[in-house]
Amino acid sequence: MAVEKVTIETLDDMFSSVAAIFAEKKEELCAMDARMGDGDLGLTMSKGYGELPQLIRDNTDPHDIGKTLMKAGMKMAGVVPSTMGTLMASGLMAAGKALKGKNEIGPGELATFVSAFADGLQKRGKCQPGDRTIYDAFLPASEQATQAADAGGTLSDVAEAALRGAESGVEATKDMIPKYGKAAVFAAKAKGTEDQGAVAGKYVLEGIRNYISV
Amino acid sequence: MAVEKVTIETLDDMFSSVAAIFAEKKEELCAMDARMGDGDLGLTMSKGYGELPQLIRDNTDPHDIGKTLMKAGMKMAGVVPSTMGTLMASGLMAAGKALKGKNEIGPGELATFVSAFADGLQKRGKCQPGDRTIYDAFLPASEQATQAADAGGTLSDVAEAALRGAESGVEATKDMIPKYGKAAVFAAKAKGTEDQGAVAGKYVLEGIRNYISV
Amino acid sequence: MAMKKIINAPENYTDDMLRGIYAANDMVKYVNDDLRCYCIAKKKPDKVAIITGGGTGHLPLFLGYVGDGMLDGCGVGGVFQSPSAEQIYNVAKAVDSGKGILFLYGNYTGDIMNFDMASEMLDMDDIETKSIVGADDVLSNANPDARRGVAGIFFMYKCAGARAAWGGSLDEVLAAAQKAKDQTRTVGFALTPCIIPEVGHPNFTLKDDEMAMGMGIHGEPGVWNGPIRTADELAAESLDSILKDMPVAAGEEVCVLINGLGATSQEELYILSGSVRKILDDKKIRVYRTFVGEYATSMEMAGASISICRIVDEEMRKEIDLPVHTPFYTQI
Amino acid sequence: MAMKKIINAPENYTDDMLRGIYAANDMVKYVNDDLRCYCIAKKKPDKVAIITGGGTGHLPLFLGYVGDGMLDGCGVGGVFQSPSAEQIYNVAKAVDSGKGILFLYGNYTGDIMNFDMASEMLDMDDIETKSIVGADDVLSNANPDARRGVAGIFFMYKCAGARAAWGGSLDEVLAAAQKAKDQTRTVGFALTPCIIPEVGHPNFTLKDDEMAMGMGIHGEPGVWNGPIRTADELAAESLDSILKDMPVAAGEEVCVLINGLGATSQEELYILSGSVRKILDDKKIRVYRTFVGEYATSMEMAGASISICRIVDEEMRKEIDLPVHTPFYTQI
Ligand SMILES: Nc1ncnc2c1ncn2[C@@H]1O[C@H](COP(=O)(O)OP(=O)(O)O)[C@@H](O)[C@H]1O
Ligand SMILES: Nc1ncnc2c1ncn2[C@@H]1O[C@H](COP(=O)(O)OP(=O)(O)O)[C@@H](O)[C@H]1O
Ligand SMILES: [Mg+2]
Ligand SMILES: [Mg+2]
Ligand SMILES: [Mg+2]
Ligand SMILES: [Mg+2]
Repeated sequence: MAVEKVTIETLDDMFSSVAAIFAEKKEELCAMDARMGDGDLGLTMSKGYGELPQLIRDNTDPHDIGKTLMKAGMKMAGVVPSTMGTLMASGLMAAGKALKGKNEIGPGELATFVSAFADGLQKRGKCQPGDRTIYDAFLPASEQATQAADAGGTLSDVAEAALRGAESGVEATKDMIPKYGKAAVFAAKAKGTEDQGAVAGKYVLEGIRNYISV
Repeated sequence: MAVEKVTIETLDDMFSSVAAIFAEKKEELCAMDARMGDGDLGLTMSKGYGELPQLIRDNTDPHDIGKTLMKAGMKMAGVVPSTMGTLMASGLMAAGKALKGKNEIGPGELATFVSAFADGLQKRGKCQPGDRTIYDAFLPASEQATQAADAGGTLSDVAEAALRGAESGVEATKDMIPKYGKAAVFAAKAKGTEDQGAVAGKYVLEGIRNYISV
Repeated sequence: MAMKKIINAPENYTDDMLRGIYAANDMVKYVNDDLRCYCIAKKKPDKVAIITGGGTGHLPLFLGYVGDGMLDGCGVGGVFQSPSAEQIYNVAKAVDSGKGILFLYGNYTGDIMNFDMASEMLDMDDIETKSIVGADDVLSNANPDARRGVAGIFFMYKCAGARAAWGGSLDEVLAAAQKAKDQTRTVGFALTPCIIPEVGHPNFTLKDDEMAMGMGIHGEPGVWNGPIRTADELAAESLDSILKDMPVAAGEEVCVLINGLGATSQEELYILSGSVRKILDDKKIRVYRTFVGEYATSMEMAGASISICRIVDEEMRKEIDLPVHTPFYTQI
Repeated sequence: MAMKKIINAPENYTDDMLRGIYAANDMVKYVNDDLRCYCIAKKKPDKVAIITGGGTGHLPLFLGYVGDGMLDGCGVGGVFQSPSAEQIYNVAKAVDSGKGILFLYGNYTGDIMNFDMASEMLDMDDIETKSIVGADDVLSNANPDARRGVAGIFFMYKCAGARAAWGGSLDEVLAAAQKAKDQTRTVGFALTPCIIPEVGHPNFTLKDDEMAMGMGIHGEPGVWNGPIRTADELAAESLDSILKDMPVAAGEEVCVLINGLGATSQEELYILSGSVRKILDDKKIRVYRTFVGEYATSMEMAGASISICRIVDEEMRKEIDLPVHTPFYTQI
């Protein structure tokens, strides 16, 4: 009984599912971030994504999922002005830009969403693959989602593929050395642990998958 | 062989005689001032009056003793910007104003000089008779000088009268309580001693007398 | 508190500063080969000249108001010291254009003695002078004549300057200054002292959490020392003192001047300005103009002052609105 | 060092300040019911809009340059924090008049992320934007692209502002900003730290006799900490660093900007200005204009910066000479 397409009316529901994950994982993300940084990641993610569904409802363009996502993303950035808050918002806005004019999300649009989100992160963070960031989760996610869509998969297939990509990406961050922000100072401590930003990225895709594939 | 009149040409000589007294009394005045105030009185008076003859020469108006005195007095104020330096300069400038247009000093002009000097001190210091200041030397000096001039005395008679008045005035300051400046703090210590500013005033008139009556 | 200043030899402080000012600005110059005789470069013909003066250490006071539409010259003293009578005289001679001279400066003994002397000297040259002193600092003395002059002198400069620029007579210019003086009151407070370069240590001390209400710009004692209060509280107490001394009725109009004493940030001055405005709004006192910035300082003293100038007629409004331009202050 | 500030609740610092600014000035307003969306009150028709933004605590930077002949709007962040992309977007929507928008701000990661986001958002609305960042602080990085933007951004505002006021296209306005950027270098030094109100203690410490050469306006470390030097020495070292990075030949012309970081007295700034001038005179580098005052501060930090802007053509001279008027800066 999987969802076959996401419309402007159901866009907020999809992100409610993302919000639910972050609500659940709040403590876990904070603990991970505290080891490497300032320990706020769970707070900012649960707060930002917690408000996103309502921001989507408040900023709906009745004919344009793209514009809706951009506006809501921008609002979310104002709610959580941390590094990851800004990066997530950038991903959402880049995805929105790529979906400009669309009034529903099918398999192709979901692949576009994930790829554009990844591009948005990369452009905003000016990071490279292997820098131990959220991009290292989203880049393999976008590759797998695009393959699934190109192969004619359903919306559910694309969502599953994206999540699988993210999971493998998160796993790979265990061997990466952090380059940015507070974590760079604790480079040695990072060895063998997952990057908390990458984990947050995976949760976004897990929330989407949960909504689509149930 | 007393001097009968002071001309624009000899004005500097009269003040050289004043300078000579202050050079001689420098230590004495400093010691007196140190008991009551900051101990600079001998320094400022010997410096200011020491430069006055040259200032008179440098600022001579060939037809006007009054303007010459004013200009030189003003310059002297710039040289010694202490309370007494400014007051002495004010006396000189007031005297100069009263002698505006004159090209010599006879008995009447000398009385005018002393009275106007006294007025200048009073106006600048906003002091009253009995406040234990230089004015308490100059006020009786001006009264006696005026009497002598009114009675038809010579220049020498007027100069002697002014000095006598100043001497009695200085004597009277022994019983006065200081009102101004640093000395006011030491009011009790002042009892029985002469006011150092009054003494400085007396020396101005003594220098003038010395020049005129020799 | 240690002295931390960007200077060269302390004894050259005033003259180094003046050299910097002349090099940076064409519109002013000095006369008589004396850096401290500060004049407008292009003498203005056929107007009453306005001259001010006072000690160094209060920029933009005093010399900063010499320029178009304000003052014509300034005698510059050493740090917190009077200029000499001769310097004032020389400035006056340089800017005099035959319509008389107004001496407009702060109410300090040394300055008064020297301006008076200069005035007598000018009298000998048949140049007419009138004098008026700023004495706006309410908390400095119960007796208005004995009060210090502080930032409120700005309104006297502005009104007298406008009147002179419009060709007013000496009496008219004096009257404009007097009217501004009558309508202006200031209250100030210090949070930290300042250091005279040649002295090298603070002229008074305040504890870490302490401030001084009513303290003078040279560190003269005020009405209380105590823990720092909020901007709202300081505005309320200051306005109280001002309005008790000079009542302003609801519906009347005022100008507000929020002045920084030197080290206080502009952010704080605007916070304080907002606090003052709330109170005036509550009292239904209308605000014609608000001036916020450094108008009269004590080098690096932290603190601020609040001046209120009551606008009593259209004439004052026009005087205050006149565009002016000096190297330190431009109003269009 | 204890926090001594004239404020109300620290968490209201930015908004209290903004309320004070709006109450004092008619020529600016806020949009979207958000105090931090700061715009010129009367939108200018048919011109490229220039928008800046950045953290609070640097007055007159950033909002102080919004006004006639300079900028059209400013996104205002919390103390030392970026404004949000949405605030920037809303300012842009309010001042856009159809000729495109230039984003002109300082080179800080948070600001860049948020301006870029706003720019993408505007793109969706078919409003064209271009961006350029000030990065004039020579000692902050050997790599010019990684340098901080500090007081030298004033020349970018001035040149771009003039070009926009004259009806230039977005590309022309960007080019004017780029030209000013290419010709401007700054070196700064701090003598004391400043205190973020909500933090309550200094963001770094310096000993009683110590200063920091090259320190950033948020307290970023510089090239050396050591005993305080004289104004002449500081001018010499700063100009050395500047002229090594951007050679200026004898006979060439520059503008000089002597900027106070907040607590430093105007007297000191003019002493420093005099020191700089002596060196330039010696090198036969001509000075077109000297600007002295507070242009970019760090609240109550003591210290100064020296910026040199090389004038390469008549166009730049005209841009810099254009009279401008904002609530914080008036040039005629
Ligand atoms: N330049 C960058 N590009 C992409 N991702 C980044 C960048 N810098 C940091 N990140 C990601 O952000 C995560 C930390 O986010 P967050 O806790 O919000 O940072 P902070 O608390 O330092 O502002 C890191 O684990 C990393 O995944
Ligand atoms: N207001 C005044 N009017 C007249 N004379 C004064 C006044 N105040 C002080 N004096 C005189 O000045 C003398 C002190 O002079 P001086 O040593 O120059 O003062 P200071 O060192 O305090 O500047 C006093 O002895 C007194 O005669
Ligand atoms: Mg964090
Ligand atoms: Mg003495
Ligand atoms: Mg200052
Ligand atoms: Mg300041």
